[in-house]
Amino acid sequence: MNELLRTLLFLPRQASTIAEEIDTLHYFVIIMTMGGALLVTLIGGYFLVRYRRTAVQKEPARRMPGTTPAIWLEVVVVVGLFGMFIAWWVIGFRQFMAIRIPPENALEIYVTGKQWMWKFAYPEGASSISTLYVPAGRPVKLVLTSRDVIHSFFVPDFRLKQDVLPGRLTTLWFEAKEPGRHDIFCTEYCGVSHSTMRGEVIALSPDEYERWLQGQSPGPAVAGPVDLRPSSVTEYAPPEPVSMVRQGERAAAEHGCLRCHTLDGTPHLGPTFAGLYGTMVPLEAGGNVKVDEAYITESMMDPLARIHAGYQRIMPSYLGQIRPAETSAIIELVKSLRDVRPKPGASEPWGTVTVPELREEGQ
Amino acid sequence: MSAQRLVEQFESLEKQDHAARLAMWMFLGSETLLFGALFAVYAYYRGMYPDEFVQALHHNSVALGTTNTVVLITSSFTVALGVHFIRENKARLTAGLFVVSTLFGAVFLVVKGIEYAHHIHENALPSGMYTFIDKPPAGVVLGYTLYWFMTALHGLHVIAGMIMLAVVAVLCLKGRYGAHRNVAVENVGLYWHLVDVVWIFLWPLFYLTD
Amino acid sequence: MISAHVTTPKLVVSWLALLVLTFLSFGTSRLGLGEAELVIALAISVVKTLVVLFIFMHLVEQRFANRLIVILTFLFIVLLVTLTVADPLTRKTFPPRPDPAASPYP
Amino acid sequence: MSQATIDADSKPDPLGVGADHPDYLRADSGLRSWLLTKDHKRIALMFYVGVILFLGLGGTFALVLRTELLTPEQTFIDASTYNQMFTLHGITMVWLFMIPAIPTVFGNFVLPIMLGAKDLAFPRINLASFYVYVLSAIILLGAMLAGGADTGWTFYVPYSTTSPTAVTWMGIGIFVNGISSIMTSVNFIVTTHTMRAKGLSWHRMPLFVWASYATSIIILFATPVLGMSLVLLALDHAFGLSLFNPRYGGDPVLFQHLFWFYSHPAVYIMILPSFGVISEVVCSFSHNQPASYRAIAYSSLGIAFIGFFTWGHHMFVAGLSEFDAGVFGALSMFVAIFSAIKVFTWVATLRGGSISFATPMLYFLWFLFLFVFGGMTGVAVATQSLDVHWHDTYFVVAHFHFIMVGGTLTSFLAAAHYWFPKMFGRLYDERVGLLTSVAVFIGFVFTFLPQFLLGNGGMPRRYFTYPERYQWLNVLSTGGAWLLGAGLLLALGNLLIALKWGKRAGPNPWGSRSFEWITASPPSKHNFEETPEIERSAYDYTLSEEVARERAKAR
Repeated sequence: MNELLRTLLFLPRQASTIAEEIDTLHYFVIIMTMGGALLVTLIGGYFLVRYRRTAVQKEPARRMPGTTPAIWLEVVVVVGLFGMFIAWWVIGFRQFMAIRIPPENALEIYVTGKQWMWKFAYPEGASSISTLYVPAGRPVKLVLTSRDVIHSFFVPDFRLKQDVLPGRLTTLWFEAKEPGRHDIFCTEYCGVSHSTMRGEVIALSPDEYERWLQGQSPGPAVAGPVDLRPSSVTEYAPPEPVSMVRQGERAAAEHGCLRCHTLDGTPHLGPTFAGLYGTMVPLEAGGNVKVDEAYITESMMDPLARIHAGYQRIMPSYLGQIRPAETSAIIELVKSLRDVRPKPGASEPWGTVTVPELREEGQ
Repeated sequence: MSAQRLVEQFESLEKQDHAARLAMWMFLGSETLLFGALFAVYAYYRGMYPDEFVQALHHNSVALGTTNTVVLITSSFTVALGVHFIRENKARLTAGLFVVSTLFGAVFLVVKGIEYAHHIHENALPSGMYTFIDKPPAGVVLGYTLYWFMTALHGLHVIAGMIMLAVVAVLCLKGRYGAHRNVAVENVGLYWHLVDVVWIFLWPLFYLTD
Repeated sequence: MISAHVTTPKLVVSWLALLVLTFLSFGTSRLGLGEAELVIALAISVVKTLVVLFIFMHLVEQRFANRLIVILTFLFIVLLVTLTVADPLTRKTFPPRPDPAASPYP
Repeated sequence: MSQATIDADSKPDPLGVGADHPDYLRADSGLRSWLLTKDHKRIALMFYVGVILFLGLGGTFALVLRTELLTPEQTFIDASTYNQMFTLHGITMVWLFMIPAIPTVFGNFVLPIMLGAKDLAFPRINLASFYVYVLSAIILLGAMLAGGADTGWTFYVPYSTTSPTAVTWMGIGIFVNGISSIMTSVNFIVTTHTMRAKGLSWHRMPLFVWASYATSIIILFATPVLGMSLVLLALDHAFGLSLFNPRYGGDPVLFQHLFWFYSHPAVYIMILPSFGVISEVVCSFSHNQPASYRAIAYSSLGIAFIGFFTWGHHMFVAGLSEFDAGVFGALSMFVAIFSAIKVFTWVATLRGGSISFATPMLYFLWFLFLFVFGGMTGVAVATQSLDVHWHDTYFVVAHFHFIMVGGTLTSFLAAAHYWFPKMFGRLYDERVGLLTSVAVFIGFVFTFLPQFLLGNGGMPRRYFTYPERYQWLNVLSTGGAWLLGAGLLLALGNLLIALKWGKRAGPNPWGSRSFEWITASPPSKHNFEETPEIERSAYDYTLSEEVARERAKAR
């Protein structure tokens, strides 16, 4: 029954734990809706035929001008309908709350939407673009924010959607039932390439997910479903880093630097790394400082000592958290970006979200 | 005279006057909702940033704001008196009172102008131009932008009301209105009272913030 | 149609009442009552508005239709403000959320 | 067929009931007599021309959109043109066609006549309303040529504040348009209050007047909020006012609150007048009084009132707090009840009637199906957990087109046919009318039924390209759209032909009891030769035609 209705109504697969429950309400509501509309139309049509003028003229007994239906009938119909609507609301609201409140033990993944791609940052420091890797059979909580305009994160197979707002964090949680691949659409109009802002959720078995996190599984062994996949930007886990710069990128991602600092010059919570090295930056306490190896190291170990003017005092200290090799790798990374031109406005922080849990996340 | 001013689609003068009055009230209701949207914006941001918002607005001069409140209330009073006297056919008195109200309106604008000049001097300006506090926390700039926008919009209404009052005062002197013909006078009065009512709410929201 | 007349003494009394209310409002704002202050100030504003509406604007002597417009205007503004402001005010409190990441505002 | 629709009792009287003056179309001549007229009937006709033009424009945009969606990738226009098209389609249809359509054309024309009045209360404001509408149309068209807009008709910030297109001018155009709507609605309310004929108490008024009255109340109180939010948007776009800018702690969701405070009641601005039309059509053609007059009249007011409390159901996944979402979800259910009461009353009105099956009645049948289905899916969409999946997908697109096109456009067509004899004194060809009505219905169903399925399948709206698995449904939808367009053109052609070659209609070709039919068709410049005296309700079908005419004395 479920499969039949699902196919008839053109609904996608039920890949999350809550999808089937929602679909049951969906079937009920749609059948009542369609049935109600047909019933009203049929009754109307029947009256149109029965009381048509030619028939009434032949058989005047049919004509009953000014008859009104019994009041009890009206009351029953109205109260009945109202009861039904309220029942929909009660069930719908309960399900809605279930969708909205993530379980305590959920795995947290940070999602950033920007024109026109999705970026995912995992707690262990890995990150990916357009493809979200999640373990199946475990609740996953997405913490979403946007760099520019409003986007909306929609996975039809999960029956879930959440708008992604600039300057705010919103959440969405789901539990994929089994390994598989599912479309991500952006459903809030966000500009010229809105319709290509697609991605993919790849649910892996817990073991595979662990292996992917450690970068040992470049191509996850998940068989795609038969339907055609969207032509999305898909980037699997990066291969083992070789150069210092690549090592720096990896370290920056692992330690959560990239959650506040960007590499491409886009404004974000912290100063972008692009074009930063070698410039003079203003300090909050007044004066300027040249961005060199010393200042970068100091900023990592004691960030609040001499903070870049205009940025919030939110960066945690990495003293003792980060290995010396990684420190120098990150400095190499910043150096390598000295010729990347920051985008206009990049010297200003963007948005006002502070991320209080950053301290724990950075470890 | 009264028969002439009945336009053809109405049955009686009474209905015609009622129509004009009702239309004015509806226009005022509509106008109030225009400000209502801004009050909603104010409430929303004040709910989000209770402290920063209030801190920013605390900078406004309570003395000047209160002066303006008294000025507007008094002008409203003189307008109400004017409307009262036109019903007793004292058109010259009404004209005089309306001129006085217009002058009160001008005083209000001058005080407002002094305040604005002060703000401009301090760079307490709306949105991106706000540099009164360095790196203002979230909500402060919003508060100031709203302050500027709402008071400026109210100021525009004051100017519109002053023009109407002045025109009606002149027409009163010319003997256009009297005991039997005063709906226009009354409607202009209603408009001025609306301007007053809006300020009655703006004043505690933007000045009495501790 | 006209049930109650607005007379000159009534206008003067209303004006004085408005001035008194203004200073009352000003006075309470100096007391430092915190949150309650806004509520008191707005309540006084509503009273002042009623005085202006009924006496200065002659609402006492007008038809029900005109009063209905005023009632609807107030109703819709109150509605717009409450239902809108309920959104940011309940974001953190309903349901109570232990974890800070779910709260949109720090 | 066409004979059967003319009521047997009425004897065609070419001049109408004792008309001694020429009708309004011939009363004056020359362009000036039209452009500067204060006659509500002529203003209505000028509006008629305007809204039909913009229906054509908006329809053309829609056909371009549908044609583009024939293939999953680019078909014949590029992405930015496509984005402009759907924005302009929305703006044109909502503000230049749907909101003014029934009130300014049919409301303007028949409302004063229904009340037995010579004109609206403020004829000059009425004329000014037309010119303000024209001005807004000019501004909007100018903005379309000078860069268009690619924000969607909802103008969500922050995208709209950064869009390089002419958003500022669009905002100003819509603001000006709002002034025009407010002028018309003030006129309607005041007219209803002060200009009813002697003996025409509130409960004797035709139901169309109640519907127009309720609509006017919504316009009066909701439009300023939209005006203000668009002013804020325009200032933001032009000068960086930044009231919604997250950089200063602003919240884009607030803009959505303000926008939907207007734009949700706006759907009732669009649908309530059509409820009025349908009520008139049903009673006139079934020769029956409404099963419950008060139910229909008061539910209009109820919808107008409750309609203000429900805007949040557009924002369930927009970052609204769960509390607010729950409140709005519950409140939304009430609106459906009032609409349901109306639908049941109409159907019950048919019972025991004597139904002549003319084109407006066929449109009523389509309306019944489309509106009930569209409305019920509205309740479905207001059910929160389901809305999470449907929000901003084609399901929503289909839902509101069922209401807006299936409800408003079909009743606009019903009204166009129903009042055609009154407006122009001629009868249209009934057979062609029925045929075009069927074409419109089939075209409509094929256009929008597949879109429900597309939405279920998860296809988001405003998508220029889409995954291939959605293609066959899109092709179906596009085919339906072309048929719908053809049907509309044929219906228009039928009416245009009847304008010149139609048979003369008597004052009351449908045998209706409503008061606009007691005067000549077309009415003279002053509507009635002398002010009517009304001694019965607008739906007294128990009286014979002669007695009914006697009890609504007019010349």
